[in-house]
Amino acid sequence: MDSLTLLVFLPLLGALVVALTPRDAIALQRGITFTTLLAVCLLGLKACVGFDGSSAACQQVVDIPWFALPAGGSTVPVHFKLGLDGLSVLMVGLTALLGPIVMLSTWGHITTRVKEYTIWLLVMQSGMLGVFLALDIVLFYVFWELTLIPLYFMVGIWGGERRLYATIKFFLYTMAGSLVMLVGVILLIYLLKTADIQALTEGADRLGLTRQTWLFWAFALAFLIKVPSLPFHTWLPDAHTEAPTSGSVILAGVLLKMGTYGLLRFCIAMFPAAAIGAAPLMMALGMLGIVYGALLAMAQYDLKRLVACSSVSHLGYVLLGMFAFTQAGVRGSVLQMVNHGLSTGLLFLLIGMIYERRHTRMLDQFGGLARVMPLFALFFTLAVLSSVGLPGLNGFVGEYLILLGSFEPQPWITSVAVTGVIFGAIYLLMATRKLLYGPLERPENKALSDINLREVGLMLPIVVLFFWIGFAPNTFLSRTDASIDALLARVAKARVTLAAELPREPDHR
Amino acid sequence: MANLIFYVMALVAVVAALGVVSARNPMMSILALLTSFFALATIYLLAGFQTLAAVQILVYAGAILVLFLFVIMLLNLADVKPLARIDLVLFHERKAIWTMLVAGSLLGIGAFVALQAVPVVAASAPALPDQGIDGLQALADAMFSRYLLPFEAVSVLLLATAVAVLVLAKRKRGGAR
Amino acid sequence: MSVPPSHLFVVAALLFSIGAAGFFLRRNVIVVLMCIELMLNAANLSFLAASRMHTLAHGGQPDLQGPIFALFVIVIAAVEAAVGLALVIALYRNKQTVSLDEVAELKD
Amino acid sequence: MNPQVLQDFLRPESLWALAPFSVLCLGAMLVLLADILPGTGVLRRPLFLLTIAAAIVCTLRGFSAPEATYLMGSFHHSHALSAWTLLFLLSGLIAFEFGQRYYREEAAFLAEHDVLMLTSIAGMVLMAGAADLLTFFIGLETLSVPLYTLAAFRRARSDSVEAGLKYFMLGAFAAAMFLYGAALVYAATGTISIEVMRGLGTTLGEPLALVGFALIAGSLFFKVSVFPFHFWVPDVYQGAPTPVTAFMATGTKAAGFAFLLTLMGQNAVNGKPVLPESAAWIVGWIAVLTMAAGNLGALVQTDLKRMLAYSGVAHAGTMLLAIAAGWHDTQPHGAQDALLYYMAAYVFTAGGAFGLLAWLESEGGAVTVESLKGLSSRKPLLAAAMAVFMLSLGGIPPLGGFWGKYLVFACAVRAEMIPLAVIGVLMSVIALGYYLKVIVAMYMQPQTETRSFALGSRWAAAIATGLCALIVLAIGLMPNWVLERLG
Amino acid sequence: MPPTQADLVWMWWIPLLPLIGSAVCGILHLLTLRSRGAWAHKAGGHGHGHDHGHDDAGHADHDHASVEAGIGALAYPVAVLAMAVSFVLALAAVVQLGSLSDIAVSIEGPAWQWIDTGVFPIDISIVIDRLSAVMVLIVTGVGLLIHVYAGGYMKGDPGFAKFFAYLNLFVFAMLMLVLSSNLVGLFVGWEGVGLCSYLLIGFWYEKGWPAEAGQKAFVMNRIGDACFLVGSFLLVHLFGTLDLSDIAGSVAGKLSSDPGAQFELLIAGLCLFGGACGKSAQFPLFTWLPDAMAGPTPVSALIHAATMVTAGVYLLVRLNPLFAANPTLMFVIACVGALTAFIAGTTALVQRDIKKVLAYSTVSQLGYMFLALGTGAFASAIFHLATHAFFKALLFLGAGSVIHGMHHEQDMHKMGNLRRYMPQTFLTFVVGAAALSGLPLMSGFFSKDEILAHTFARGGGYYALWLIGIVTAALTAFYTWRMVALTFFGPERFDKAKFQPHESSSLMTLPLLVLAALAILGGALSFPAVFPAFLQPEYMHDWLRPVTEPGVELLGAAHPLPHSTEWILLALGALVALVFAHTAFHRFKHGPQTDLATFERSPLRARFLSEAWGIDALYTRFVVGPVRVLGLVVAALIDGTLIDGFVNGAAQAALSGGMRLRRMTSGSIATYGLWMGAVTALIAILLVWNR
Repeated sequence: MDSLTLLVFLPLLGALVVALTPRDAIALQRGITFTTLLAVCLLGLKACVGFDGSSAACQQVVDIPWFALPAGGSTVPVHFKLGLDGLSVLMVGLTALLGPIVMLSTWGHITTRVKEYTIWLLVMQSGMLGVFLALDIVLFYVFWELTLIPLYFMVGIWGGERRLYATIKFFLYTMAGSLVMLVGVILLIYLLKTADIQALTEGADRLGLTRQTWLFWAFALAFLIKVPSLPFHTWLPDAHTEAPTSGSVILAGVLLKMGTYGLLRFCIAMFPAAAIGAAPLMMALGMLGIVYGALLAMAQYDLKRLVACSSVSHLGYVLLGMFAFTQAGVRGSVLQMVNHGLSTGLLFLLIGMIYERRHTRMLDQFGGLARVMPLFALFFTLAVLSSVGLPGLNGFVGEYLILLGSFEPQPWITSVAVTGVIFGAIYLLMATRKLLYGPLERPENKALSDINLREVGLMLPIVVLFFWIGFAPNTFLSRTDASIDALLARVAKARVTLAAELPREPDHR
Repeated sequence: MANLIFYVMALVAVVAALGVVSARNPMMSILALLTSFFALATIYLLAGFQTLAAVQILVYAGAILVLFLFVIMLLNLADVKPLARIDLVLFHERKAIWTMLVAGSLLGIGAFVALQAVPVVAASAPALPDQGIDGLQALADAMFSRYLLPFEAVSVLLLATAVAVLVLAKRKRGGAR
Repeated sequence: MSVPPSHLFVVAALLFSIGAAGFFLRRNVIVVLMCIELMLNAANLSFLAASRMHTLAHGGQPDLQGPIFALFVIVIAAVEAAVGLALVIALYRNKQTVSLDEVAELKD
Repeated sequence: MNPQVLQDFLRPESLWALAPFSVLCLGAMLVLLADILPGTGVLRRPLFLLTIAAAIVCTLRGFSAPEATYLMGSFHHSHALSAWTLLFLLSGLIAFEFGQRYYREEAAFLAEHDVLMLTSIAGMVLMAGAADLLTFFIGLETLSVPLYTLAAFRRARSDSVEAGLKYFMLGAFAAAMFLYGAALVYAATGTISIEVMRGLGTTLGEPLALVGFALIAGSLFFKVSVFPFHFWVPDVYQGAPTPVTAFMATGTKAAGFAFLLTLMGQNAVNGKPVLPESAAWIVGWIAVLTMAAGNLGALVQTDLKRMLAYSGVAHAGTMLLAIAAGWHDTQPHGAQDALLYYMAAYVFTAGGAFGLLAWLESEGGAVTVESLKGLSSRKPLLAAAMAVFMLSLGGIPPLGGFWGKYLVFACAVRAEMIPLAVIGVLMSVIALGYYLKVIVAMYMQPQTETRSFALGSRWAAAIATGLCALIVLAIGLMPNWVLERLG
Repeated sequence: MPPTQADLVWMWWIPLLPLIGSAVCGILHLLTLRSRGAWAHKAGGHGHGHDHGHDDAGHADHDHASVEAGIGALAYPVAVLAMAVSFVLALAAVVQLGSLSDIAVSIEGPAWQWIDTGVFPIDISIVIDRLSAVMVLIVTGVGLLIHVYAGGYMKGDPGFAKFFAYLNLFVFAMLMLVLSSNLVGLFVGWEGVGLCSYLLIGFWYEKGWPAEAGQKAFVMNRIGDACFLVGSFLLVHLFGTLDLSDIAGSVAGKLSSDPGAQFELLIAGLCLFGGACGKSAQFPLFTWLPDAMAGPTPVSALIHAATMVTAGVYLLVRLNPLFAANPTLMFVIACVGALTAFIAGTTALVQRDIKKVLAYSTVSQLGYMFLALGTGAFASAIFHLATHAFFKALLFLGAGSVIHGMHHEQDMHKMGNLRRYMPQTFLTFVVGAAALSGLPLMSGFFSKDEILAHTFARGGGYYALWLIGIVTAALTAFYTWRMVALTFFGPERFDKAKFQPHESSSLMTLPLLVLAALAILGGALSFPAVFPAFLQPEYMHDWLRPVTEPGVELLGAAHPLPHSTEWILLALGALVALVFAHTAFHRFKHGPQTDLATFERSPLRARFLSEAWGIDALYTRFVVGPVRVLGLVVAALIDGTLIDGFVNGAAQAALSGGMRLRRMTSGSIATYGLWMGAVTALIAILLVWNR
C-alpha cells in the first residue's frame, strides 16, 4: 500500500481498532490513537520531505478507479486519486504534524467518553488529509464534508456551555456553503465530462467567462464561509469559544485552511478569468477582514474568543495575498496558512492549559501569571510575537511577503491592510499584559502550577518551526515555487485572453 | 324521442346526485343514489351499452347499495341525529365556500373541455351495431385475451379485499394460535 | 339516439363535481362513500361516452376499451365499498360514531 | 380462450417477466392456506420469507430478460422494472422483519397481515410494470386496499383506525380522480395504452388530454405525497403501525415514482414524456414547494414519527425534481437512474429509521426527541445506527443518501434547472436542522425521561437495523454497486 | 584593494556575539527558574504579593541569596564579554575601513539568502561603511559601558539573567539595524529593538504600569513601522530593489529619468519619515518615550537615550537623497524637529521626576537632530547623535546611580545636597549637565551650535526654526541646571533617619568616569569650520561625505556663512547657555520653592507644561477612546446584531414558517381533499393555459 493511501486510511484503521476496545480502557485508547497519529505524522512528513519542489506536477500520485457517474449521455469515471503538489504539500505537513500534538493535548481536558473522542479525532485526521490530497473533485467533496461531522461531535459533546448553539451554527453555516458548491461541482463535471481535478483545471478554460464566473462564486461561497471571510465569519468565534482545546486547535490549525486551500486550488486555478475579475473584491474582503477581525478582537474579554477573532484578521492576510496574483503574494499566503496554523494553534493550546488549571478564560480573572508560570509566559509570549509578525519568527515572513506582493496591484487596499500590523499589536499585547503582567493578586492565581513536561514537549515542535520558518523560510517556500508559478502562469494566460477578446460562450448542449 | 329520454334521464341522474349530497338522512341518500344509478343505466342503454347497463343495475343497485343499506342497519344509523341543513352549512362554513369554488372549477374544466374538445358527430353517423357496442361475445373475447392480466389481478385484489374486510370487521378471533 | 357525445361528458362532469362537493361537505362517512361512488360513476359515464365517440368515429367499429375499463371500475367500486364499510364498522366499534368530525384527532 | 393468447401467455420470457408478480400472489395464497389449515400456522413466517426470496430470485433472473411488452401490451418488462421490483421486495422484507413481535393484541391476525403485505407488493409490481392505464389502475388498487387495511391493522386503537380511514377516503378520492382523468385521456387519444399514446404526439397537447393528465398526475402526487397532496402523510404515518409506516414510506413511494417515470419521466421505452414540456416547470415548482413544506413541517415536530413523515415528504419533493428534469435531461433515462439509486438508499435509510422507531416504541409509547436524550450512553449501537440513518437522510457523504441527492440534482443541472437545484440544496440545509436535532438529543444532551428502552430479545429487528445501517454505508462508499445495476 | 567577502566572515561575529550571549543568558535564566518557582510558591503560600520590582530585589537580597549567588549571576560576565569582544571587532572593522584608500568604499560581509520572494531574493547581509561605522562604535562602545554599569545596578534582581539576555538581544537587533545592507534587514533590527524595548520597559511587569508603558511604546512604534512598511513597498515599486545603497544611489537618476516619480518619492519619504518619528519619538509620536522611563535606568540610558531612539536619524541619513530630493519634505522634517525640541524643552522645565527630565530632554535633543536633518546637515545630525549618546548616557547612568543611592526615589523634590553623599556621581553628572546644556567647549556645545549654524545658513523659513532652536537651547540650559541644583544642592529633603544615601559601587562609577571623559572630549569629532586646521574642523563631515554627498547635492549645499557670522553664532550660543544655566542654578540651589510657587501661581499652565501640552490626553480622547468604542460597536452592533441577527433570523423564519404550516395540517379529511381538488384543477388550468 503506497504512502499516501496509507496516510489517509491509517487513521481510519486506528479508529476501527479503538472502536473495538472496551469502553473504559482509556489508557489503551489514548495509546492507540497517539501511536497512530504519530505514525501518520511521520509518514506525512516523509512524504513532504520527499516532495520535489522543482516540478509543478503532482507527485506520489495514487489513482484507483472508483465508480462512474452519469453526466449527460456519457458517464464520468470517478477515481480515488491522491497526490501531492506545491499547493498541498505544506498543508499536508501541517495536518500530519498537528495530529499527535493535538492528541497529547487531550490528556488534560478530555476525560469523559474518551473512546468516542479519539475515534472522532482519527476520523478527522484522515478527512483533513484527504481534503488536501484529493485530486478528484468528487473525492475532494466527500472528504470535505466528512470533516464536518467529527468536529460537529467534538464541539457538541465536549464543548462549553453554549456548545449546542455553536456546533449547529457551525454545521449548518458551512453546510449551506458546501451544498452550493455541490451544485457547482455537478455543473462542472457535467460541462467538462471529467472529475479529475487536473483535467478540470486544464479544461476550465473552455468555459466562457460567464460560466466561469458563476462557477467561481459557487465555489468561492463555500470557501469564504470556511475561511471564514467577512461577512460569513460569525460562526467562527462561537465554534472556537465552545470547542474543546483540541477542537479549536484543529479548527484553527487545519480546517480554516481548507477554505483558503480551496480558493487556490479551485477558484483561482480553475477559473482564472473569473478570479481576475473578482480579485479586487476579494482583496478588499481580505483587507476588511484584517481590520474588522482586529476591531472585533479588541472588544473581547474572553481570551479564547479574542484569539478566535484574531483568526479572522490573520486569514484576511491570506485572502489578500492570494488574490494579488503576484509571486510574493501567493507564496506569502501559502506560507501564512502554515504560520497561522502554528501560531494560533499554539495560542489555543496555551489557553487550553490555563483553562484546565483555572477553569476560566476571562481576562479580568488573571494578571501577573508570569510570576508563577514563567515557562507558560515564555511560550505564550512567543506565540503572541509570532502572530503579531515579529521578524525572526514565522509570522513576519508570511505577512511581509503578502503585503509586499499585494502592494503592487492594490496599493491603497494594501496600505489600509498594513494597519493590521498595528491593531494586531494592540489586542494581542493587551491580552498578554492582562494575562501575564501586572500584580499577582488573586489567591487562586498564586496557587497555579507551571506547565508540565508533557505540555512543554507537545509545544516544542511548534516553537522550533516558529524559528525555522522565521530564519530559513526557503526550506518551505522552495517546495511551493513551481506549483505557484504554474498557477500564476494560468492567471497570466487568462489575462491575455481576456485582454484580447472574451471567448464566445461555447454551447454545451 | 331517444334524445328526449336521454336528456330527461340525465336531468334525473343529476338531480338525484344532488339529492345524495344534500339529503339529511343517509337512507334518503341511498334512495337518491339508487335513482341516479337507474337513470345512468338507462343512459348506458341509450348510448348502446346493454351489458354495462345490466351490470350497472345488478352490481351497483343489487350489490353495493344493499351493502350500504346493510351497514346502516347494522349500526342502526337510520335515526342518526340529522345534520345541519345544507344551506346553513353552505353559508356558515368557509369550507363550504371553498367547496363551491373547487367543485365549480372542476365542473367548469370538465364541461369546458367536453364542449370545446369533443368533436360533434353528425346525426348522419353510421349506425351502431344492433347488439350494441359491448356485445357479450366481444367483451368476453377482449377480457380473456387483451385484458387477461388485469382480470387475473382483480382476482388477487378480491382475495385481498376479502382478507381485509375480515381483518377489519371481524369481532374477535377465537383462540389466537 | 343522436346526442352529441360532448353532452354525455357534460353530464359526467356534473356528476363528478357534485360527488366531489359531497366529499368535501358531508360529515357522515357513509354518505361520503356514496359520493365517491357518484364520482366513480361519472368516470364510468365518460369512459362509455368516449368509447361511443370512438366507435362512431371508426364507422361503427366497436371500441371495447371503454366498456372493459368501466366493467373493471364497477368491480373496484364494489371493492372500495366493501373495504370502506368495513372501516366504518371498525370506526364505529371504536368511537360509536360515523361522523368525520370525530376522525380528526391526528393532526399537527 | 383462444390458443394464441395462451401461447403468448406461456412464452417463457413472458412467464419470467411476470414471475415475481405470480410468485407473490402464489405466496399470498399459500400463507392464507397455512393459516386456515390446522397446525400449519408455524409455516407462516417461513412461507413469507420463502416467497420473498423466490420473488427476489425471479427478479434477479429478470434482470437478464429481454426488454419488451408482454400479454398483448398490458405489461412492460424492463431492466428498470426488475430494479424497482427488487426495491419493493426489500422494503416489504424490512417492514416484515421489524413487524416481528411488534403486534400484541392483533397477533391473531398476523397471517392476514402477511397476506395483505404480499398482495400489496404484488400490486406495486403491477403498477411499476403497467403498460396501460387499466393495468396500472388495478395495480394501484391491489397496492392500496391492503395498505388501507394495514394502516388500520390495530383495529382496537382509534388512531390506527383513523389513519386507515383517512388513507382510504383520500385514496378513494384520488382513485376517482384518476379514473375520470383516464377517461378523459382515453376520450382524447382513443387509447389507454401508454406506448400508443407516446406515439401520438400532438394529440397529447389537446385540452381534453391535458386535463385528463392533470387529474392522473393529481392522483399520483397523492400516492407519492407531494405538496399539497401530502397532508395525509403525517397523520396516517403516525396512526399506522410503525412497520407498516416503514412500508408505506418506502414501497408505496417507490411504486408511485415508478409509474410517474413511465408517464412523465423518460423511461426505457422511448425517451419522450407523455406530458407536454410546459409541465416541466409546473412539476419543478411543485417539487420545490414540496421540499419546503416537508422540511419546514418537520422542523417543528417533536414526535419522531411525524418528523420522519414530513422528511419523507421532503424527499418526495427532491425526487420529483428529477422527474421535472425528465423533459430536458440530456442523459438517457437519467431521472430513472437517479430515482432508482435515491430509492435504493431511501428504502434502507427510511426503512431502517422507521423500523428503529418501531423497535423503540414497541416498549413504551411514542418516540419523541425528548425521549431520545442520552440514548448514546444507554444504547450506543442503536444511537449509532440512528445517527447513520439521520445523516444519510441529510445527504452527508459518504452515506448512501448523498449520492441519491447528487444524482437527482445532477438531473436538474443537466436540464438547466439550476435555480431549482440551488433552492433544493438550501432546503436540505433546513433538513439538516432537524436531523441534527435528533443526533444532538442522542449524543449531546443528558437523559431526561426515565423511560428505559428495554428492547426485549428482538433479533429480527436488531439484525435488520444493523444490516440497513451497513448497507447505507456500503452503497455510500461503493455507489457503483447500485449504479452498475441500473444503466 | 578591498578585501573579498570571504575573508570578512568574521564581521558577522559583531552582531552574532551579543545574540549568542543573549541565548546563553536566556538559558541561564531558565535554569534559575526552579528556585524562582519554589520561591514564588512560598510567596503565594504566604499570601502576600510582591508588587514592586525592587521589593522583589529586596526580598531576593535577603531571603533568596541563592538566586543571585546561583548560576543566574554568570549572565553578567557572559554578556559583558560578548559586548567587549564585539566592540573590539567593531573597532577592528572600522580601522580596516579607515585604512582603505578610496573613501567611498564599504566593506561587506557574506550574505545569507533569507526569503525568496520569487521576484528578487531578500538577503540578510551586513555592510560597514563610514556611517554604520560610527553607529556600530557608539552601539558597542556605549553598550559595553552600560552593560558594565548594569551589573551593579541590577544586582540581586530576580530577573538578573533575563535582564542581560534582553539587553544583549537588544544590542544584536540594534547592530542588525545599523549594519544591514537592505531595508528588510534594517526593518528586522528596527522591529527587534522595538521588541527589546517593550520587554525591558516592562521588565518590572508586576508594577503594572511598566507593562502598560511597554505596550504603549510597542504600539506607538508599530504605528511608525506601518508607515515604514508602506514606504519600503513604495521604494520596491520605484526602484525594484531593497538595497539601501542602490536606492540612495539611484534617486537622482530616477528623478531625471521620470519626473512623475516625484510624487511617489515624496510619499515614500513621508512614510519612512513617519517610521522614523515613531522610533525617534518625534512630534506627535513622542509620548511613549517619557513613559518608557518605567524601565530600569540602564535601559533608559542605552535604549531610550543612546541608541534605539536615534535609529530614525540613522535611517534618514542612510536614505538622505530620498528626502533631499524634495525641499518641502526637508522643511517639514526640520519643522517637526524644531517643534519637538521646543515642546519637549518646555515640558522638561517643570518635571519633578529626574528621569522624566532626562527623558524630555532626550526628546528635545532628538528634535535637534531632526532639525539638522531638515537643513541637510546630515553629518551634524550624526555628530550630535554621537555627543548626545555620550552625555545623555552619562546623565542617565548618573541619575541611575542617584536613584540607586536614594533607594529608588526619583522625585527631585525629595533629594538635595547629594553631592556630599555621592561625590563621583556628582562630578560626572555635572560634566554631563554641562555638555547637555552646551556650556562652551563641551561636546554638546559644538554639536548643537553646528546645527544652529546650518539652520541659520539655510535662511528663508529656516530663520524661524533657528530662533526656536536658540530658545530651546536656553530652555535646555535652564532645566538641566535646575535638575543639578535640585538634586545635588540645597538642604536634604529626605528623611536621613530612614536611610543614608550612599555612593554606588565602582562597577557603576567607572563607566560614569569614562563617559564623562567622552562627554568632554566628544566635541573633537567635529570642531566648527572656523577652528584652526590642525584641529581637523568638521572632521565628521569629511568622514561621512561619501554617505551624505548625494543628498547634499540634490538639495544644493547652503552657501557657507562668513566666519564673522559663525563666531557671532558661537558666542551667542555660549552666552545663552551660560546665562540660563546660571539663573536656573541660582533660582533652585536653595530648594524647590520656586517650582511650587509656579505651580501655585498658575496651576493650569504648569499642568499644561508638565503633561507635554496635553498631547497624551488628546490621544486618549481622540484616538484610543474612539478605537475602543469602534471595536465595541463592531462587536455588538455589526457582528452581534446585524450579521448574527440575519443568521439567527433565518433560522427563526424557518421555524415560524413551519408553525404556519402546522395550521394547514388540520387533520380534517375534507380539507385535505379540498387541497387536492383545488391544486389538481390549478394544474389542469395551467397546463391548458400555456399549451
